[in-house]
Amino acid sequence: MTDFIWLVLALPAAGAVFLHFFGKRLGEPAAGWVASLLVSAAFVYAVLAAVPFFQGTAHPESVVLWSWMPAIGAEFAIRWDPLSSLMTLVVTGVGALIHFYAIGYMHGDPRFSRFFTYMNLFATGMLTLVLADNFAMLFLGWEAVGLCSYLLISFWFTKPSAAAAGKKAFIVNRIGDFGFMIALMIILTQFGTLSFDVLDDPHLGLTTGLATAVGLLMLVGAAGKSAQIPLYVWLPDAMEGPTPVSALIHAATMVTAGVYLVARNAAIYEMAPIAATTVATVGALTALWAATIAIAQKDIKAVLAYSTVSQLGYMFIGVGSTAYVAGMFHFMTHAFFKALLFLGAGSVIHAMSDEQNMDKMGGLAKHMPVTATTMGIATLAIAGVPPLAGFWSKDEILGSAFNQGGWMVVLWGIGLLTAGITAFYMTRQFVMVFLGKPRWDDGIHPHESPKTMTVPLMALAALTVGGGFLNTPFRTGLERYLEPSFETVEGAIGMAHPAEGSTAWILAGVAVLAGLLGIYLAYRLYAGPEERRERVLQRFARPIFTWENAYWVDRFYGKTIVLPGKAVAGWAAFKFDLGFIDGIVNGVAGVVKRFGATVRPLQTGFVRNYGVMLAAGSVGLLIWFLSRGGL
Amino acid sequence: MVELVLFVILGAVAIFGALSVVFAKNPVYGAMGLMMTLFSLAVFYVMHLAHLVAAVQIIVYAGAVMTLFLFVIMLIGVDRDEDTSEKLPMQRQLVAGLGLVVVLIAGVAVVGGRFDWVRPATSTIEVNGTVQEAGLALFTDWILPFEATSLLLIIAAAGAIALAYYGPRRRDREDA
Amino acid sequence: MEVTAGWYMSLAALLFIIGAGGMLIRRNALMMFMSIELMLNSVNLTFVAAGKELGSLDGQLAVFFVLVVAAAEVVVGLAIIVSVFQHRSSASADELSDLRG
Amino acid sequence: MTFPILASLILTPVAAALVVALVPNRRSELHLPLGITLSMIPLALAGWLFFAFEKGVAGYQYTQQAWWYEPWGMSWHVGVDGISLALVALTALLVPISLAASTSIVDRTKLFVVFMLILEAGLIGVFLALDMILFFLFFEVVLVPMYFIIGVWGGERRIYAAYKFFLYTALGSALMLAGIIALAFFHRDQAGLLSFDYQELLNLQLSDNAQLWLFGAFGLAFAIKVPIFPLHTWLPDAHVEAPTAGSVMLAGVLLKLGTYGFIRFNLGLFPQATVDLVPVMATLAVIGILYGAYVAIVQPDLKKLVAYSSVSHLGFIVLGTFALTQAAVEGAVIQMVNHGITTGVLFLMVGMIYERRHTKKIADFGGIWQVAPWFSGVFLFTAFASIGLPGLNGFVGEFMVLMGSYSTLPVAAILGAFGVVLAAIYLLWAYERVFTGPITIEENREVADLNVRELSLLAPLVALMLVLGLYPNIVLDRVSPSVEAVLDRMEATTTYVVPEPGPLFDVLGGGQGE
Repeated sequence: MTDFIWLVLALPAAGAVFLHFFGKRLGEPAAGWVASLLVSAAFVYAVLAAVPFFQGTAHPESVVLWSWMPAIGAEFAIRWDPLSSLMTLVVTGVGALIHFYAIGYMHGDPRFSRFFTYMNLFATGMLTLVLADNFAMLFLGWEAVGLCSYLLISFWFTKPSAAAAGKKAFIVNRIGDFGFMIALMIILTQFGTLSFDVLDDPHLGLTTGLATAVGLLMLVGAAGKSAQIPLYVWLPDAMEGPTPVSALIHAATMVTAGVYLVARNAAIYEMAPIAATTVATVGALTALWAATIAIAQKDIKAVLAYSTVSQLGYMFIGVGSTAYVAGMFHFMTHAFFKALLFLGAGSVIHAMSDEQNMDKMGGLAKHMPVTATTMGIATLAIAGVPPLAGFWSKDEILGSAFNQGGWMVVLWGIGLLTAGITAFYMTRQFVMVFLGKPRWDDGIHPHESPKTMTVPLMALAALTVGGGFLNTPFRTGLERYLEPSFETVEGAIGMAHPAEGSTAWILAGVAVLAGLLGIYLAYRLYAGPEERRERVLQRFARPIFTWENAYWVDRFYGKTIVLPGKAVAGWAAFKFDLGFIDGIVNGVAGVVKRFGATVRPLQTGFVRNYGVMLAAGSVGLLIWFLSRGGL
Repeated sequence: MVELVLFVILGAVAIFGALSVVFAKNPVYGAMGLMMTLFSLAVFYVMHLAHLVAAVQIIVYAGAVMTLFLFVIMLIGVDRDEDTSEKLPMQRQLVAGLGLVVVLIAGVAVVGGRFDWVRPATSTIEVNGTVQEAGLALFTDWILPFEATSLLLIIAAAGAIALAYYGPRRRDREDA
Repeated sequence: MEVTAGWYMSLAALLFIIGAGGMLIRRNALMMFMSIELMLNSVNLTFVAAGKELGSLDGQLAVFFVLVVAAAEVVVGLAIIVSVFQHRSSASADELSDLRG
Repeated sequence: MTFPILASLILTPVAAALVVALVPNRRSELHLPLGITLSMIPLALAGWLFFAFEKGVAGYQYTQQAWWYEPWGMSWHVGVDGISLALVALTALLVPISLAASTSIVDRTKLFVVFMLILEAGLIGVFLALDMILFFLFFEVVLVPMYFIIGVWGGERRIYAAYKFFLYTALGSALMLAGIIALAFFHRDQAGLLSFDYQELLNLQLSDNAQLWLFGAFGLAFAIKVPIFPLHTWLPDAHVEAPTAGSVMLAGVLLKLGTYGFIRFNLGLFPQATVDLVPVMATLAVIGILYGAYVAIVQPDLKKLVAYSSVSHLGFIVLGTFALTQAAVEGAVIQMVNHGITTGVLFLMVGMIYERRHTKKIADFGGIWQVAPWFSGVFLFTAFASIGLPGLNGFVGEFMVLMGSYSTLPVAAILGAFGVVLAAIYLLWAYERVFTGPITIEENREVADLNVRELSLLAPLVALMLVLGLYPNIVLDRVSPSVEAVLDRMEATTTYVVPEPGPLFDVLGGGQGE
């Protein structure tokens, strides 16, 4: 099975190529079905290929396809190990569901087939990223998903805001890649190759200092892709894309690439505790920061966007506190419930004729029961209500962090606070959208979405309910599954594990309490009488205003980086380049010209004048020669 | 003694002719002066036993070339005095000055006596430029340059014809 | 008093200077041309005189070639003068100053 | 005697030019098709050469030598190695394409086609020449047709641009000629005979001081050609004014004369000076990368933007060249090819949109994607290749350069990597303003999409971008031994040591040429 693992990549790639050239001819539903089925086929193949890992009988394998850049040890090679297989399964599985959903969601769009071309291309890129056997190929996938993100965010390119958002996403990601590339430079120089073989024994080439540098630089890359402070600003804007895109790329898969990167490089982070702690700290700060912003958002997708940023922060806490399994676990469960939330939001937006403002919703539960139920499940899951998926994974991350002691306990505290806030804003969203009285604009008649959309919702809801049981303190399935991938790390220092015994119960209880408190407060506030809500909101008007505007970070970046940058570029281009440098060039030419103009009158045009000069010259030469001859 | 007398007389004639080229107001007089110089030189050539050269001098120069000159003078109708006043500033003074300087240098050199005009003759062979002698040399050692001159003359003739044929007038005609 | 080659050379030099002066002073292109002929002839004289002094026929042969070149030059030069005259109705070299800088 | 393939490569364009010249002007409609057809011959020859070229061999192949003027040691000496092979193939490919893109040239077509073909002969000659005088000859031959192509068929300020281009480059090459002659005289001092033969000159023992001066003489000529900051200002002017085909050839191949010259001559002939001047060159390269990219951001003119992006991309090549590691120099060579292809396409497309709208100002566009999806798609594809998206060709060169440079020039590599960020900014921002958003200017509604002719002449280049991005070994296999030879010579003649690759280097069999 492993020998043909490239099929997982090739199927969506073939789909992208095929749809690019023939998609339009295939017409509306067919193109979507082709794309969805190809991704599903990849999923099925991945499941079959992963069977040995389930059985715990297989070892990680590499399949070399062809040589790419031999001088830097880069080739097209696939690594098939539990970590990459887990990522592959989630990407193809959740991806396939979202593809199916999109058939319904994108119904009637003039560029229907093009949308699925990009989606398949994205699947290819994401799978390249997770299946890569060396950093160069990982970077290939890394950038390819960036490209698809660009294409899909600005899918409705006639909207200037969409085009700008796509560009912003790509450029901010590039800034992260800058750090990533430097990390790769260090690795290549120290090891002579970019193969993942370096991770078998990073001590061969790296000192602690270099490992810290590599770890921090990779964090820069990861922060770009996974929307962490300070590079998270692109993700909320990315909501300009169609909702399935937000679900697939900006919630379930691409944005978790940073988490995957840290997990993949666990061996290096083990060498550099400072870098690992920084990862966790950045994660914690981002989690809290974004969660507070999410409280005040009015746009249904904006809430989810900031929530994604916040949840990614959780994953960073996990992998940063060396609880890699917990991080990956949360990645997986988050893929389920966040994809579900986005798809549900998409279903709502669809039903509300593209209305995204939650102030104009309310009371939708009656009209779209499936959407409301599934989204309710997801809301509870993200709020950390047992026994849904979010509870298990979040609990594991917090438990592991707490268990590390020291600084990590502070991060645990932040995480706990964030958990409460998360429960609050998610409940707020649910209440504003589905409960209460309708506040719709005139002429809107909400309706339940078609089957292609609701079936994926139900499937994801099932995963959200059941996914958590893959790795409970009682039955650590995922941990054993991933073990081969983290063997070396485990052997060297040992990963963080959740606390055990009574501590574990207490921690879990506290976390659940925080979540329930958040739910209770939000419910009381938003489902309760309007006057009370107004009064409370009035009292907190100032922070809410701050949160609503996302702390004005975009404006801050604009004023401190973009504007001065453009001003300096303008100065360089028009004053310095055209004025100074070209001025020197033209100045030299001007001097020559002026000299020419000065001596120009010597050329009188009269032959006889020239003759006299010639004669004078001859006489001069004559005198010179004669005097040299001793006259 | 005969040679001295001839030299003085013919030299004076040659210089007179040359000066008339420079100063004659009427080009025809100038041409006549030049002809005088050419004749004197021809005689000098004979005195140097350069028979062929002397003959060619008379036939080609005095005969063909000067005729051509006179022809052109007639053609462009300059059988009248021309305006010889100088328009270019300092032109005459400069020329006179330069001439003087050269003469002065020559004088200094001669008077100073530190300058040999010619290296003492290394040979006492009497060169006799008869037609046979010259012809023999021309068609043996100098055959290549000689043939090259034929090419030169043909090209010159062709050029002259072309100039006459495609001259300005012809172009005017074509335009009209 | 023997007439040595130097005498002839001096004469030639004088003729050359006169020719050069004429070339620079005359405005009529035709007369300038004649001055050039004068200069050529003066050089011819030195050739012949030097040839005799060195006992070589080559001097005379050089004169021969100079004559041919002069003839060719006259043919083309006069054609040009005529052609210019037709165009400008003047044979003055000073009027041909189109290449003034 | 084997078939003189290299001489044919140089002479077939000349012969083609003659044939085109013989077609009378009243049949002017024939000139362009004839020129395109005939330029297929060198393309076929180059293609054959490319695949017949023996991989894994460092030295020159298909060499041919005949005395030209023996007493001065000048000869017709041509040969091809991996580095020149790549560039010859690029040249032969770009000429037919840029000719085919010149249908808008209706005035004096014959002359245009003839100049393009002579340009091709000169360019191929430059890359193949192994005799310094021959090299210089071709180096200068290239200037003349380019001067006229800009000056006759260019835009509004074409005369200014053509003069600037010609004088600037001629100034540099004059110094190079002095350097070449000096080399020949050094050879006479040391071996008793004048010689202009490159391979003979490689054996010279030059003092450090002499090397520095000669490096300067050659380097200035090449630096102007590249162009390296601050000698770059002729480039935007020349590009903006040149007709499309001129821009394509200028960016695609002419600029490579400089970088090729650096690798071939400066690294080869003056190794000590190269090692000594690495900090200077690397600094200039990095300034070029960042400055070019930075200035490109705010350019109001699409063509000028691409021109400044060339300054930036060429900076990578210079950086790679002077990083003096296997990966970096290989990267520099393949980046030459890649930049030729991507920038070629960008210029072609700018030319196409200019033909439609008669403007190149970014502000005059907007929303083109709606009316010309194919055009926008190909442009976006190329833009991403230029940005250095992995999987497309631009990435391979840049990535290898940056990765390879770090071990010798860490600071330069890190700063250079930031150029990658800037590249995304200037191209995507421009793309946003030109192709996306609503259509605000009515004329833009009329913009036609790519027609079959345009698509078919872009298609091979676009395909190459993908192929070279995914399987660059087509080129790298051939280039790698030659690069290794250059670096080996470097190590043999100086105290410089190419940094050891790390302990895991052989894990992938990453060693070269074995």
